[in-house]
Amino acid sequence: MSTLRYRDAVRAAMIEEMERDERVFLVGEEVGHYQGAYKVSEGMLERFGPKRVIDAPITESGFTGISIGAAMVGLRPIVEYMTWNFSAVAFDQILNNAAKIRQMSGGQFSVPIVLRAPNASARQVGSQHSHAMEHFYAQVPGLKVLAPATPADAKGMLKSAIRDEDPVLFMESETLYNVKGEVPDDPELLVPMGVANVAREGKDVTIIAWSRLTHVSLEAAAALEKEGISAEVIDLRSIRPLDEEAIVKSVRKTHRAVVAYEGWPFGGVGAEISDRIQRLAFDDLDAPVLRVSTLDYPMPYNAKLEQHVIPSVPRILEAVNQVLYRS
Amino acid sequence: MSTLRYRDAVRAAMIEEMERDERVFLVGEEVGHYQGAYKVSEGMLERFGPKRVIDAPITESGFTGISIGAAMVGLRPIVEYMTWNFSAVAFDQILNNAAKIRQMSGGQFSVPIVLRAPNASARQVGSQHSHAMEHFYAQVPGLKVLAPATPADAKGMLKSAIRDEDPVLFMESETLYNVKGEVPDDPELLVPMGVANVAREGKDVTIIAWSRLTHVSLEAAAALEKEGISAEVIDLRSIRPLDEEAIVKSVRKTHRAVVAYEGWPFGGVGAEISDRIQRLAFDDLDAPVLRVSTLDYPMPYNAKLEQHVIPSVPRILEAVNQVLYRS
Amino acid sequence: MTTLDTSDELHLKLYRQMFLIRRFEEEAARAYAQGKIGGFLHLYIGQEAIAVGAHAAMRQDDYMLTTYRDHGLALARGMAPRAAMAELFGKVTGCSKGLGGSMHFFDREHNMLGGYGIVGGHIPIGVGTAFASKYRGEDRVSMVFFGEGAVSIGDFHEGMSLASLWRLPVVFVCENNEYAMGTPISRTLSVADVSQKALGYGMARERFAAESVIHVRDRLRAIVDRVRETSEPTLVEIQTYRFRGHSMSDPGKYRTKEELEERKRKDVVLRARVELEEKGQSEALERIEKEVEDEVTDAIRFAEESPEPGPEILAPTTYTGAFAR
Amino acid sequence: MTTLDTSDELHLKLYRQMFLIRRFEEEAARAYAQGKIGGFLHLYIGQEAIAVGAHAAMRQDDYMLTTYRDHGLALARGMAPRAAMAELFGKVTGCSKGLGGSMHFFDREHNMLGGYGIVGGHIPIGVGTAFASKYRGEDRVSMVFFGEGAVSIGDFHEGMSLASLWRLPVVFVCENNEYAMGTPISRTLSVADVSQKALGYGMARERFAAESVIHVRDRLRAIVDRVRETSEPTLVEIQTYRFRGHSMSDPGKYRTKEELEERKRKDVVLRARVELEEKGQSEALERIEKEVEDEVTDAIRFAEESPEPGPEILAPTTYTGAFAR
Ligand SMILES: Cc1ncc(C[n+]2csc(CCOP(=O)(O)OP(=O)(O)O)c2C)c(N)n1
Ligand SMILES: Cc1ncc(C[n+]2csc(CCOP(=O)(O)OP(=O)(O)O)c2C)c(N)n1
Ligand SMILES: [Mg+2]
Ligand SMILES: [Mg+2]
Repeated sequence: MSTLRYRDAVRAAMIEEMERDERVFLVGEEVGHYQGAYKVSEGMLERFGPKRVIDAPITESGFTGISIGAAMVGLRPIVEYMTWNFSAVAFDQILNNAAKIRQMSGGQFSVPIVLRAPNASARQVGSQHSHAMEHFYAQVPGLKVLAPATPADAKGMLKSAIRDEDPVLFMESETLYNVKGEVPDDPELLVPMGVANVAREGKDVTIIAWSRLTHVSLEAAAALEKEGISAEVIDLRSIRPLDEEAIVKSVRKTHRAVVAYEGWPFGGVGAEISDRIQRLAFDDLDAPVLRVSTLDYPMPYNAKLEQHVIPSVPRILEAVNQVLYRS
Repeated sequence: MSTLRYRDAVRAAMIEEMERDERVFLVGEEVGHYQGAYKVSEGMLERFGPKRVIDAPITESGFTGISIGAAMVGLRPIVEYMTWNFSAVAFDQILNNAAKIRQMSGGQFSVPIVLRAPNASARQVGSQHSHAMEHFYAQVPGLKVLAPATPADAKGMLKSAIRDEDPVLFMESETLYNVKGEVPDDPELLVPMGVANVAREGKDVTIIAWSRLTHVSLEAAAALEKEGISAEVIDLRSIRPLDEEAIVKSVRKTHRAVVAYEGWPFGGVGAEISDRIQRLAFDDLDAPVLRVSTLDYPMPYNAKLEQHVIPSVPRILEAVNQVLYRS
Repeated sequence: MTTLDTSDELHLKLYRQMFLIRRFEEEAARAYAQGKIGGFLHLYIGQEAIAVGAHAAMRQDDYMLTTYRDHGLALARGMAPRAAMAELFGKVTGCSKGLGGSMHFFDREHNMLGGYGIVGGHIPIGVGTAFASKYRGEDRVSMVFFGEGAVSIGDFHEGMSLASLWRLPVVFVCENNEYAMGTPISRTLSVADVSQKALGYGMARERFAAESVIHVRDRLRAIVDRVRETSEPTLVEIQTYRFRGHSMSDPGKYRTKEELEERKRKDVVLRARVELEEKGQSEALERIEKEVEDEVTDAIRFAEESPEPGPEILAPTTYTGAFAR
Repeated sequence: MTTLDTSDELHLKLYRQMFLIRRFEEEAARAYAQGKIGGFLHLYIGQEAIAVGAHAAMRQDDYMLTTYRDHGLALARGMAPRAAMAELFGKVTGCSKGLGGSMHFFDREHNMLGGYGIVGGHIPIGVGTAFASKYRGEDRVSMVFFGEGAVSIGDFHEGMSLASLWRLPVVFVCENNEYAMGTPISRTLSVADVSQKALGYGMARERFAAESVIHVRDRLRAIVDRVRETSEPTLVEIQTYRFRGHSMSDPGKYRTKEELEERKRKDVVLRARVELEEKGQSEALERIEKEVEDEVTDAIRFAEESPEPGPEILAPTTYTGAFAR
């Protein structure tokens, strides 16, 4: 075990996999000489050279497509977007090529590619730079979407992603990069996809979250404890595949569920979880499933409005109180 | 009243609005000389000339952006994509500019633009040409999304869309273009957004649908009637804004709901509706809300597999039987 | 520099490939009219010299990929007509197991890396295969085909930009057939010379008409050799013409009968035949044509008799391994 | 052809605008360090001659828009420093009501059509404003600014393609400051001359260094006049340099101290001052500088004292009319 920051855990996963497998390379804007816009790839250019740590011009669609093509013929690219927001200009490549090539070729070609970047809000970066993009991509069969909350999961799941035969979208968070945690050193220790983690056990209510909101939900659970309410926090880690068993199991126990995440309220991953709970645990539910999401507006720049708009501890508490019919 | 095909109703709306308002123009691939890839704009070039009916090269992102810019300074563009699939290359323009400019300019600039095209499956056009794109766009605050099922609604809602001050995404269907219906002639008769239509009244179960699936759901309702089951069919028509009152009202009556639509099962509009029902009509529900969606695969070319994958009458019946605890 | 084979034997071989594409597609069109093929069907008829000439200029281990108008390249590359026709019929014996259809022919064995439906979207993919060759230190060349309608879209530009900047061994072949659907090039582009697009990238460029399959082979071979040697990309514009509509649903009203007739007089398949006849190869031609007829008839029969894919094929082609929704 | 004003009076006016931008941003940087401004802050310091010279070359009813590096253009266009600073402070009195922040300055009154955060995404928007002018038969010109890092992205290409094809009155101004974040132009582009990008569209092009604000004004005025007259677009590359990091979080390690020092010796603001001093304008300069200092101090005070927007602002800025979720 070592204590690593989230940022370093991501880097460790990339370095280990690049040491292990010549076919793995990293491409993105500023990943090399600049050491990464958020220093995730610090030192990697020096370690692996410019053949395997590649600075790309601002051409997200281009270098995503190039990486898909390279993956079709046997390489294993890791694509870093400066943030997930910029994947919007590569949306077609992800939707129509990364996700589809395997099926439309009748299974002849797979696309073992990892797309990774920080996601969602990052303190006042405003309207065009604060998107929670998992809500678009998780819809698409052919893609897998991960959003780990801790350094250990970041490392273990990124390693799984790099070794996977299919396209994996890996969602980090600028606000998590400095979070520290214990991380196993064993380079063969992978964290599987599709398995949620019970981040805190509880019996009165289930709070389902991922990425940064896992931490916010744990804070909320701590506050609830003081009020005598025992909240179970499920950290999904993996969004597609989704561990519905873990969710249902918890809701069967608590009979109440709140889903907390960044992203707009219309549709998306939150609605999917809510739908699965009502469908798979209908008779176990004592209250409707509630969602605590980003409010239904583009992200405002003003700091207080941003805090108002993104999900927070008080809003989670409010939802929990509602599903518990306290008020 | 005139009897019009859906295709002609869409055209009638455009012609009337272009006659009425000099600022309205139509741009897209093959909309002019070719008379529209699906003949929706037939005759319009001859009527309005090349200044207002503009053939564009294959540059969806470019002409979407241009139309957004033109809308900011006072024009009212109608953008036709050959199909909604191709909007994927313009995704960033729609997400980051069309939807955001009003808010990020503090309300100084609006973007009165209509984006329209056929959407979803269209008989064996395969993996990259069969997307139901409303599931991506309806998530985004700043956008409105309409998907009328009948010629009358197509005309009346497109007119509302063209007169609206905000970006409206208008989803047609190649499989509906030949559908005939009575359409009011009055050029001032607009169908408002955000108001669902009870396409068929019933009392045992509510089927919620839009676009082509409204017709499939009505077929299913007719079949159910023969089995003594009275199904209410709600044709949403408008996806964002969503008429949740109409949905809740119906479910309060029937206590059971099935949502039927094209689109993948993970998230999307279907999950949103299911979530709203469980949240707003929790105590009225006698069974979980079920969804009949496209199966979770890229669209296969083979005709039978395509039929297997898209929602159909038998699959709706199955879901209805399930929520009625029959079988 | 390789010396080029200009024997009648080779010419007959190339003629055979062109004739196969021609006859394959004519029969596909008929089957489409009979409702045996669905969706879109974009015919390559008129442009055969390009795919066949290009294949002859390439090595079998080189990577090639193209648009939805992909039957020609697939057959030129060596795809069995059976697998091609079965794909059109949506059968499990098709090259893409009936899941892809006309627009998505793939053939891993023959390094045909696919037909793609989004205009321009496959261009970076093609550049990516060249990236992989360079990464591995192989001397493969990649060739990516697209229409003149594709050069204004973003992905063309990004693919060209990155191929130039990173010096990747890729040949960009623009098949300029004068129309993008119903739109003539004058309403698509601000320049008449498509190859001019190379200038902004400092990329080498070439431009010629697909007068004959040998000519295409010769011109492309020189280019491919240079690209292989220098690992510098090239943009090639090849002027051609399609005899059919954009797809089966297009009556092609945007061009005159006269224009079409004039172009048909320059038909590359016909011209190759005439030339070979003049060289005394009538007998060989007849034998070849008979063979091809049989092959196409067999392909149709095979496609008709083949089983359809069942639903069980969907999950394992969507993801590689086990995967819970 | 207009005869150009070259009076000291004009030069002083332009110097004032440049000096205002410079001092405004220096104070913004300080406020950022104090935590009064959040998010990204991309400074224009070093490039002032371009926005100011460009504004002087344009009419007030012309449309102008730019990237996230937008304070310079906004102030040159005539935005009140108060509204600009208040926006940075996230206050409701800001130009975008505190919702946009540094990257999204908009000013309808002054035809500043915005600062945009997605590289290249605003280029078609700018072309669209030119489309509207032509559609209405007005003789406005549009000018859209972007960095040299933006010319490889798809939207640049699509904007250029359509502007050429449709002959729209737009001037594309590439502010080549040699770096895209930490990436020098040599790792971004396969050509050293950015204006070469015009060749593939058959578009007119120009290229010059932003030596002085008057020089920029002169060169751009000639171009703008031509564009206004002919309704043909032009690509202009203007060589410049930024003195600060890409944004506040960038220490700028990718360039040497020497390089930076050398460039600072050519500082356009300083040079304008020296020139005006030599012409005997010391007194006027002092008066102007004092005025500007007061204006910036006032802007800071105004920003600090202004109220923040409340949640009630969110719904009506998201949609124009009433709207149910
Ligand atoms: C992004 C995108 N927009 C529109 C289409 C619809 N479309 C398919 S082919 C085509 C014309 C392409 O013309 P060209 O590139 O010249 O190739 P050709 O068909 O002539 O071979 C169009 C508009 C598409 N497939 N993708
Ligand atoms: C599509 C997209 N990709 C990446 C970014 C992140 N980014 C913002 S500015 C920038 C560098 C731009 O450089 P340049 O175009 O030269 O303009 P400059 O900042 O030098 O003015 C990058 C990579 C972005 N905003 N949008
Ligand atoms: Mg063409
Ligand atoms: Mg720059």
